[in-house]
Amino acid sequence: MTTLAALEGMDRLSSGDVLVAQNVAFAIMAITMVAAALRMVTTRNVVHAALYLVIVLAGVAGLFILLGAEFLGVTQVMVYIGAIVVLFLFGIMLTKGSFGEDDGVTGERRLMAGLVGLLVFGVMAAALVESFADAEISRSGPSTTADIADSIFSAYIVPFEAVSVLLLAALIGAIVVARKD
Amino acid sequence: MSGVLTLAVELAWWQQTGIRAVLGLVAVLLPAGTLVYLFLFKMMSFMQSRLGPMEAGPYGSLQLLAEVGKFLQKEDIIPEKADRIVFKAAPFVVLISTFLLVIVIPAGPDAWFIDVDTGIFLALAVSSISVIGILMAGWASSSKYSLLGALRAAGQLVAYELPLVLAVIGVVIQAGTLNVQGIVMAQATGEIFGWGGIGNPFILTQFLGFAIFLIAVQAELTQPPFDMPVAESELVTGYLTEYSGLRFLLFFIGEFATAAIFAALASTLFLGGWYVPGIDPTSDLFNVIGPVILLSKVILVSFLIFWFRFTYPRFREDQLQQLAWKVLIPLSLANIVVTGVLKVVF
Amino acid sequence: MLLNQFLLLSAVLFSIGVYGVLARRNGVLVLMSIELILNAVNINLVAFAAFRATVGGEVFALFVIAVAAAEVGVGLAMVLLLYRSSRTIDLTTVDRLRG
Amino acid sequence: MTAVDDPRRLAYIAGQASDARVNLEIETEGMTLNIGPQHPATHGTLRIVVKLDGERVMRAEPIMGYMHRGYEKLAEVRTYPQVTSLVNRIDWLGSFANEVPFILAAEQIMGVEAPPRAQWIRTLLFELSRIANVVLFLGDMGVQLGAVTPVFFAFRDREFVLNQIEAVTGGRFHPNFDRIGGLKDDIPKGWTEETKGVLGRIRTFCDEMEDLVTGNEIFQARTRGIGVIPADVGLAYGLSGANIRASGVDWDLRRDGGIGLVHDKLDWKVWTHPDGDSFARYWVRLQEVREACNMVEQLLDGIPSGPIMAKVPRIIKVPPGEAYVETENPLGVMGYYVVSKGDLVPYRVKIRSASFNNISITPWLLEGTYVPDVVSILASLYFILGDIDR
Repeated sequence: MTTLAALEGMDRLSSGDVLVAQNVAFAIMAITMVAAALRMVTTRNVVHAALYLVIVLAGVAGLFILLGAEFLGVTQVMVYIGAIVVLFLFGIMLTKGSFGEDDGVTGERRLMAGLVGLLVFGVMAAALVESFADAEISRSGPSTTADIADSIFSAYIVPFEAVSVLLLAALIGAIVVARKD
Repeated sequence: MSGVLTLAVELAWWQQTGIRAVLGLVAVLLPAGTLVYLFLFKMMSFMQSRLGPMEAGPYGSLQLLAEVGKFLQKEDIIPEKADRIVFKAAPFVVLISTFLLVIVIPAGPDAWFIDVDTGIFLALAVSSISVIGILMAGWASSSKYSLLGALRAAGQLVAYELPLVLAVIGVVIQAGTLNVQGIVMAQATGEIFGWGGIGNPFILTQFLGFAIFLIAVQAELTQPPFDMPVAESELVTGYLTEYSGLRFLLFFIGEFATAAIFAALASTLFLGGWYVPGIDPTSDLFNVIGPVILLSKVILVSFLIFWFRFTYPRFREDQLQQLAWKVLIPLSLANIVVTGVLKVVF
Repeated sequence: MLLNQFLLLSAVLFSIGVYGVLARRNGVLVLMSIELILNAVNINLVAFAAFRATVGGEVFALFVIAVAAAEVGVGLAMVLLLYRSSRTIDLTTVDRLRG
Repeated sequence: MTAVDDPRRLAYIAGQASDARVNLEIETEGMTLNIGPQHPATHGTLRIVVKLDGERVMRAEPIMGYMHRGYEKLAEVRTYPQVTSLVNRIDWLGSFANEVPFILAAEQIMGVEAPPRAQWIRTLLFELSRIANVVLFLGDMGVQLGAVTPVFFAFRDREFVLNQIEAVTGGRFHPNFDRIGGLKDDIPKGWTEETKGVLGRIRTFCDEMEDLVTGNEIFQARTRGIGVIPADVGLAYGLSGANIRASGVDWDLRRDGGIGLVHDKLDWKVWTHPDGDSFARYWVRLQEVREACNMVEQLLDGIPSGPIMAKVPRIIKVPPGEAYVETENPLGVMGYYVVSKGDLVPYRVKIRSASFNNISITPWLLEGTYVPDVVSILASLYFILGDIDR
């Protein structure tokens, strides 16, 4: 049984109630994520930025579960929160001397960057609204871990192997780059 | 537990949620309290030829309440240069990890909080959230001992996450599922060379995995011999140094509740969880006695954990990393390969 | 649930990430903003996977997560190297190779 | 053991580290950690300023004197019998042993010698206080390395030794029992048998420590090859006691120095260890406790009868003169240089306490080690704060 099915089954909610619950959950997560993301790119404290990033990442994991991609949501928690953010925090704390506060954002850069950001968003939003006006997500059931495994090891076996090699290369690369001599 | 509830009476969604929340609290606090009293207070004292707490209640059994009362009364001191919000939030982040962990563990065929496809994977994933809390605590305290402790803790937890996960993979291969309930069932209905008398607890076939899992758990819990992050003779108490009162209590509960939950995970993965041989695993009886059986297995496993805790001196940081990378990870990889091959062959 | 809910949220996060990459000068903060962008992409992938009721999108999101892990590892190593050689991680100073 | 010798690098580290703001200190390049004055590992108020690179110690500097009580100066306004109650408190774990060298020095100036029975009982209590002192070390070393259990065993069994000392002297911690020319009292009846029982317990304790601590792989990994003191360096820094014997120097004042005590009449052995590391120091002390048990047994069997006080005037006036007497105390060599101008009070007392010298090797020893090793090395050097600061 998966989370969605469990929600429906054990709580005996009608499908309409589930939809409302899903939308409420989405709204809460979306607002939190956008607020945290904004704070992340504006805060001057690097550690705070990393912690805001945690909130965004947890929200993304929540969205994955909401979309029925349970395995992916758990992977998100494990890899992003358990490893990547820890790596960020580790790096920041080890070299706090210059990582402490970031006050080097000049007014001009911020203005330009803001304009670019708004432009990107505007173009994308227009395109999205145009293309997928009322498209509903009507998935019959959530994807299971077995489905994902099946497609990784059949249709996507080549990218999977490529990613394995990439990870190994990145491992060696990071060691070589960060070594002291 | 909702499975039981749906069998008995129809309850509204909010009623079920309320009951589940209360049961979750119980599931976290009861084993944690049991472990603290049984092992930290009594077993440790007996091993050190003293009596331990004797005043509060018969054999000091109410000492726990006294301790909680003491912590609640203490002043919640926040260092002047601390990052106040992060400092305050850190213990809760650790507790979130603990509470998320407990929900995947089943205590009977229908007694579960959530029964998800990715059960054990979810447990291992949320257990890594506590690292964030520890790093927050160490950084926000703005004390060098705290920071050193937090960095040590993070390095250690990340390093031992790997053998922990790899040790579980052997079990997952054998059971053929990530679902925790499925793993229990696989052990309950399994057979040893065609003989199904006691099922097939995976400790028999995955003994190496069990040993690696226990060692990794010891490290994840930052208990001796892996307690460098809180080493009192070196770093005072590491990331806990600046905490007092309620917030320290939260960390403390988090530590022992996590110990209990990891012990429960170990007994679920390797010792058959809520199942005992001799009773039909689908029988409703297990919904009642399952939690008791699980608790006694938890106590059995944590006896091992705490035995090591009270006996061994601690490693040094580099020795710990060597143990993880040069011994545990190769061993667990070999275990996975052998398990996989045997699974295909048989 | 509408597909556009997810796509628009993803667009917002993507744009915030773009702003972060452009406005920040601290190497670590730039890396974090890149993570934000990648996550926005992941939301897209998974939303489309749910929309089309296939798992292809999810598999690609998994690959993205793996690549992101590799990227952060190498990126942070480079930032540390930069810090060690020039005592700063201000990315605007990394133009000494020019001319 | 790598040292940072580039002065510019050192200066940079020091500059980074000396900045008080945490924000500037925590860099991979350098950070100052104040271990102490209030820290669980310093058993008192020692302060060690270590400059770190990551967890590696670049420089370590012990800062002493937080507990300085000025005993040398205070002794100048105390009569000779009163001084023993001061010096008792120098090494508070084996306090009777502190009194002995001072009394011996005073006796030497006066030309008095204690009767044989007094000398035997002195030696007996001297060795008992060694046991009481070093047993605690054997347990405490475990605590410093993270094993909590041994120290409880140590406290449990040390109690019996203290009981025996109390039975004779009336004081558990500060006996103040030694007198110029002999002892205050004789040993009580039945004490000999009781003490033999206690020795059995201490021997069992030593076996337990061998099982629980020295046999433990982690303990060995944490102590073998850590904090190695070569014999010549140790001698150059003036190390003494088990610390120097663990470096292979066969030097024990009980055998090589000895006036006033009767160690030369006993059958015993000086234990040494060739390695000079933390493990060797632990091991040598463990053997010394066992050897002390053997000595106490022989002493109990061989006490001669006779008076316990020589003939000395009731009001002690020490004639002009000076004397330096040192003995092999639990922590190492302890010496008193006493100058008398013929008064009721000493003109000048200089105390050479063992821990002061033992701890002065730390800057040399700690350089290039890791923070966890700092603790294990300090623990294995075994100092008592009172013995450093006096």
